Amino acid sequence: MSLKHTADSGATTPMGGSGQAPKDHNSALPDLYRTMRRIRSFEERVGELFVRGESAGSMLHLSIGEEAAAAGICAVMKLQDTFTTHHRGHGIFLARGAEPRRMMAEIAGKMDGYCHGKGGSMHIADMQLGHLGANAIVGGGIPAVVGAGLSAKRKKRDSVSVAFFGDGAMQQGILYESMNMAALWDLPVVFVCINNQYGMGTRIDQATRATNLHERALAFGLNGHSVDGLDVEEVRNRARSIVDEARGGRPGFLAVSCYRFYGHARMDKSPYRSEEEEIEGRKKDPVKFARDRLISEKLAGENALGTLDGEIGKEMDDAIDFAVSAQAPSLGSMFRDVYAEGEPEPEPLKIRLDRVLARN
Amino acid sequence: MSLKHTADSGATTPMGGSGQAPKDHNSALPDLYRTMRRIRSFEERVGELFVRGESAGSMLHLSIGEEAAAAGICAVMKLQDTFTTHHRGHGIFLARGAEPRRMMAEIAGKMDGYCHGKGGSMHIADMQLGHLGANAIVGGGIPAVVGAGLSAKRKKRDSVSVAFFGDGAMQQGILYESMNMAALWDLPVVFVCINNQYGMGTRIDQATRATNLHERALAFGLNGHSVDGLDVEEVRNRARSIVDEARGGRPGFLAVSCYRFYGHARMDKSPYRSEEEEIEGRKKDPVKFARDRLISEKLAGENALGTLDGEIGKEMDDAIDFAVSAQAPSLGSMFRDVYAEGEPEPEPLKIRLDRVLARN
Amino acid sequence: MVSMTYRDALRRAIDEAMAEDDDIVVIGEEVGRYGGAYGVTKDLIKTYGPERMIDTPISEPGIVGVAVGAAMTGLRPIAELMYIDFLGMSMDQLANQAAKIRYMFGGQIGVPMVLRTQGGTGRSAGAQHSQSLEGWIMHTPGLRLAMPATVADAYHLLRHSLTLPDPVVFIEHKALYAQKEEVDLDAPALPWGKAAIRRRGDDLVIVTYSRQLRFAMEAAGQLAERGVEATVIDLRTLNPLDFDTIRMEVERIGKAMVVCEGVLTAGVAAELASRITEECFDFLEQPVARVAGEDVPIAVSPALEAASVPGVDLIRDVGERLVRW
Amino acid sequence: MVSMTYRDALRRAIDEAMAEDDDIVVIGEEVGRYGGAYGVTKDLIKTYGPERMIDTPISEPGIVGVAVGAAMTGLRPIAELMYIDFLGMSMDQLANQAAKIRYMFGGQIGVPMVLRTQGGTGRSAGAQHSQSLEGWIMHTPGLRLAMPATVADAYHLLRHSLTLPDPVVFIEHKALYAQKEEVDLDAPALPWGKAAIRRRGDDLVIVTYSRQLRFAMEAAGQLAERGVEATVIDLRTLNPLDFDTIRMEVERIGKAMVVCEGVLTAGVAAELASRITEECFDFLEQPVARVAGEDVPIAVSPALEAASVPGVDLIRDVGERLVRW
Ligand SMILES: Cc1ncc(C[n+]2csc(CCOP(=O)(O)OP(=O)(O)O)c2C)c(N)n1
Ligand SMILES: Cc1ncc(C[n+]2csc(CCOP(=O)(O)OP(=O)(O)O)c2C)c(N)n1
Ligand SMILES: [Mg+2]
Ligand SMILES: [Mg+2]
Repeated sequence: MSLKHTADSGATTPMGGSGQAPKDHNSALPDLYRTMRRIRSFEERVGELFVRGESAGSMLHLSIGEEAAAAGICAVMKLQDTFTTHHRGHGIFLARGAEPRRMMAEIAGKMDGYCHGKGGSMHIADMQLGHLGANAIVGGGIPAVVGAGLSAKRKKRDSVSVAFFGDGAMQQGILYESMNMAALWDLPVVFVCINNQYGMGTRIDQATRATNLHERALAFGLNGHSVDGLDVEEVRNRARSIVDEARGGRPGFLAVSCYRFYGHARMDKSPYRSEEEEIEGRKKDPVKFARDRLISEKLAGENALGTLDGEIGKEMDDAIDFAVSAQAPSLGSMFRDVYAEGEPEPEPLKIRLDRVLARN
Repeated sequence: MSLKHTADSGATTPMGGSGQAPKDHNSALPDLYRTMRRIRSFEERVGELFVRGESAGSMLHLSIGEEAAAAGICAVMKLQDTFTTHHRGHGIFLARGAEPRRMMAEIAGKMDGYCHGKGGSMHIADMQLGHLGANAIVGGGIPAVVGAGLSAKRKKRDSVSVAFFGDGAMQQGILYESMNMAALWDLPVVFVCINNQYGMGTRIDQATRATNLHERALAFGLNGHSVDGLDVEEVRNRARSIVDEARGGRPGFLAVSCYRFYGHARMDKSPYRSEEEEIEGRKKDPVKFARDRLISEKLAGENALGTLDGEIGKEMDDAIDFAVSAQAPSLGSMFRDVYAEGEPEPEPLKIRLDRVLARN
Repeated sequence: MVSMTYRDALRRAIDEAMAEDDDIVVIGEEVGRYGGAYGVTKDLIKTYGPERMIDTPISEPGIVGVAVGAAMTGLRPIAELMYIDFLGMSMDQLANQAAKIRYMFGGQIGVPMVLRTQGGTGRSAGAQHSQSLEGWIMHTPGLRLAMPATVADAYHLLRHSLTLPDPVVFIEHKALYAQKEEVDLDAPALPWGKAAIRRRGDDLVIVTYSRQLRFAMEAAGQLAERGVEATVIDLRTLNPLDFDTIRMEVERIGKAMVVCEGVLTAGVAAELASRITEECFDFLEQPVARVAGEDVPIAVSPALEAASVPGVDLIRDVGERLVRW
Repeated sequence: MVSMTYRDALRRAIDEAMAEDDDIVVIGEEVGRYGGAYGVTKDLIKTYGPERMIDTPISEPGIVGVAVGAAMTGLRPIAELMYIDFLGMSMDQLANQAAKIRYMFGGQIGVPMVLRTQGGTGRSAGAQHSQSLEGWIMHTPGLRLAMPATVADAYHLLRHSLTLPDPVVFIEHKALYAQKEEVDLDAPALPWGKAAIRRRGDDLVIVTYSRQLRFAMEAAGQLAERGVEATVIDLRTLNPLDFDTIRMEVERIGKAMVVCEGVLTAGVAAELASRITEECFDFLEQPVARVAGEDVPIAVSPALEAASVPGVDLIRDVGERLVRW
């Protein structure tokens, strides 16, 4: 697998400069900020795409407010690592190095998207980046990382596989089957719960009595922790030890708490929670937190950040333009990829009916 | 529901006397011993039924060695309580007051069995005794008790519903979904894991890293405990507080450890474990343990116990005779009970074919 | 007569049934406070409270299993799967437990529950949120299966389902919720298990259900303009299946088409076509034409999505060719 | 030619494939130390060790999900469901993940796994351990489906399944494991996806697969004694389905019966019958007769169990009546 992304491997610094990312603790923040800012801007553009009527449907789940989980964890993953995400996975994929254009095109259901318009927001994937797929089934993508962990172990790839999912998936039984097997087989696997407090309209304490989520992982023998998702550096540090230990064969679990700033999907106005709560919740803004810290710790000036933000905004505007002007998939592509290339495609109904109706 | 069984309600003393079961701790042992002895004898007869070629199939799972779980827990259940069991549930059903004749007839697939020969050993049930059904799907019967708990709570029945299952089911995700809901809704529900150390040929430590099973229940917010299944009184005492607390709305979990004395099912000779292990394991014999204590504590003499054992043996021989001479279900009954009485039965294939083949 | 949506008719059915029968509880994700992902149970929590409008965690296998246990012990649960696509998680509890309990236990007890769910295409929701899986259900003895196409049936079939002794899978279509019709819900309804003849003609029988009825009716209208008169049968329930109505019309007319949204192979269309053929063989001038979903997953692309299931044009064209041939 | 059981042929296929392809691992309950509930993987752990013969906890949804992930990352897992009856727990991972991943992700990757399982009646195992659920699979685009009836096919189809780029559901029949045949496994096999004509006659075509082939062959033998000569087609795989072979024989003979063990309604028999009818309508002198399982759960009583699925007598009688009519 050849990977290009902004993980540990470094590459460009966030302020537009080039060269290796600095190695010490504090100076990783610019990188992390840039990643989070790009996620934020991308998600805002997804909202815009929808408003413009250019998205494929309305099942678009924005990860605004959750950027620290994506940025912090992807920052400690390596090139050879793999992952699956839930339906709210744009940020994770971006943090991993996805191209906004191809993502946006996929969200618009276009041929030039990552999945040629078949997958959309909820089923986006890219094997080049080790993205084994987003999933529209809550919990559906979790066991795959156990399988990926098996492969990694057997093939001595030194790679970790990470399952990203929401707090809602904590109530799906398959998570426990997966954690149990990962622990039993000492697999290089990490389970990351992005606890944005809600599963659709259900607050976490309305879904379970046991809100200390990592305790469940401990009870299955995993290396379980929780972390606040406000400070991306804290997330990254916590994630680093978990991912590193997983690489050594001790599977881990990390719950990152944050707040889902907007509705569940594009049609949801969140009537089930109060405005006060939302205002309070949005104060836990990891992008703003990182930006403030960059300034207060003099890692970047207001001006440089303004320039960066503007550049990112343009990049994302361009992604929208790309998506809007991209081609819809051809109707013939409907029968492609049900089975592997070279295998006969399913017979289109019309051909069958032609034969039946015009027989002899 | 009218119930007749040997639970808390007392009725007959085990030594053949009549009147209320004594109230103090020690003197419950005769009752418990009698229950366990009946289970042991019944299961031995099931083995015999198979050897004689009179059982319906070989999927017969004996609970020899596990009697204390059945007797101890059923002893603290009340008339109005309900339960489901796994595939190894003969003992639980007997402890609850089932008639050996009708059980044995069901195991033989006969009309006079509890389910008229349709359910057999693995799908036996009796609504009169609150037995919501044995289940051949590992874990399959677990969520039903949460539903029963909902009913009980809503209808203010003051009844508890108990799910009995094996250690194997601890690795089925549906258990965690069920425990989570029971805790979330404060339901009168108890989850009982009969940990006989094996799921088929897999020893518990080959199925999970987390062998302190009750810790998982704690992590979901339940009242979780483990107990050794050698001493039936200890099981009963532990169960009493759990069941009582559940009745008050605090769901519980109890793991009872014991040893599966014989093969998984009738065809299994347990080649996956050593003879030494089996010899060691069978030393954990709750029936013998109780019998010895009855004698050592002078609660019963060797003679009286011998007489009792003999009577029980005869009762169980009679159950075999009954089962063997009972009628097979009529072929017509095949179409009955797919849907409720009064609904049209599914059309037999032969009638359909008659119509099709002899058309016009 | 009032004007009402499919969504509101469903809601009214639940509301009235709950008012009459205290044992009915609704169990599912977002059914209470949220009011249902498609708004069907909106505000019912205000009347019935959280004890009867039970919001669950995201635990599909558990939800169905809990409903089974509740139904066995005196409640009449309406369990909800937000999308029928999640059936794969719950199929054990549905097919191995709910469907078989009465039989396995020798008739001692039934499982009077309704599993409400919705399926079908129309929202660019992709392969895991757009399926029509009624075929799996129809292939499972012990499960009743209702699939209302009209506003009145959304009401009547759900009301009736909530009186039945056996488990009912009740599948709504996501593209129908906003559909409005003039209805008089107090007028007598067709009996449960009886198909409705929605249009009568002498040239062709179209057998269908759920949203495809709308397409079939529109196609029949277009066919009429071309001089082809179709009978359109709306099955309403697939179990029980009212074959008598199908038989009568097919024997009278001799040409039949079945239309389903689910994928073609080994689905409901196959059952209907083979049943018609075996029972009405001597009356058929033509093979029964199966019009169904393509044998592919559903893509997110709106163009591909729409093309992968039957539509008005296809039904009309096939109808015309069947008759003109 | 050696004499070999179906069980041993399966075992040999796995053994040889594992020897050749290091990426093959077996993942399932009791597949390693125990050697498989029906002994198919007996002692393979001695050769391949616990790293490749992976005993799992009892976690059916997880097992299939793990296999999906392993298949996406370079292994070629053989996942095992001890009984096909447990499919209801795993159907989400199979139908929503394994079957759709290649399509949803635009062809980027496939899921080259084999899901081995076994189904059918014959052991008084009751409603939850005796089903024939291939209908659910055949109705799911993206899944290949193999159902060997013979010892040689048990070997060849499994070997071939282990080379395919897409997920294969491989269903054995519990009543066939001990069946012995003289086979030369080195002789060339029929290609994957091709049906076998197991017997040729001019009076009737019987289309079947898996254990019902045995019954059909016996029935055909009895029919021959009565002067009725049947062609018996063993489909071997249901996806791909070799309709060309069916067509050729049905068009030649004009009378057809399909025989399946799964329940009649909306199952494989419906697909086969409607496909035959729609493609061969003008050649059919009779409606295709569907012989399949009764629309009931399977009872534990051996008498009821046997009566609820097709047997030799029924196939013979239907065959005779089809021809004599
Ligand atoms: C199996 C399944 N059940 C239900 C849904 C509907 N649904 C989609 S997202 C969602 C909430 C998920 O909550 P969470 O896991 O916390 O993720 P979040 O949306 O908060 O990121 C629900 C109920 C689904 N897609 N899949
Ligand atoms: C869902 C499911 N998976 C697998 C099986 C096959 N099976 C039957 S019993 C059993 C072992 C169960 O172990 P445990 O739960 O510990 O119960 P025990 O047999 O020890 O009483 C297995 C794997 C099954 N019946 N159901
Ligand atoms: Mg959430
Ligand atoms: Mg056990």
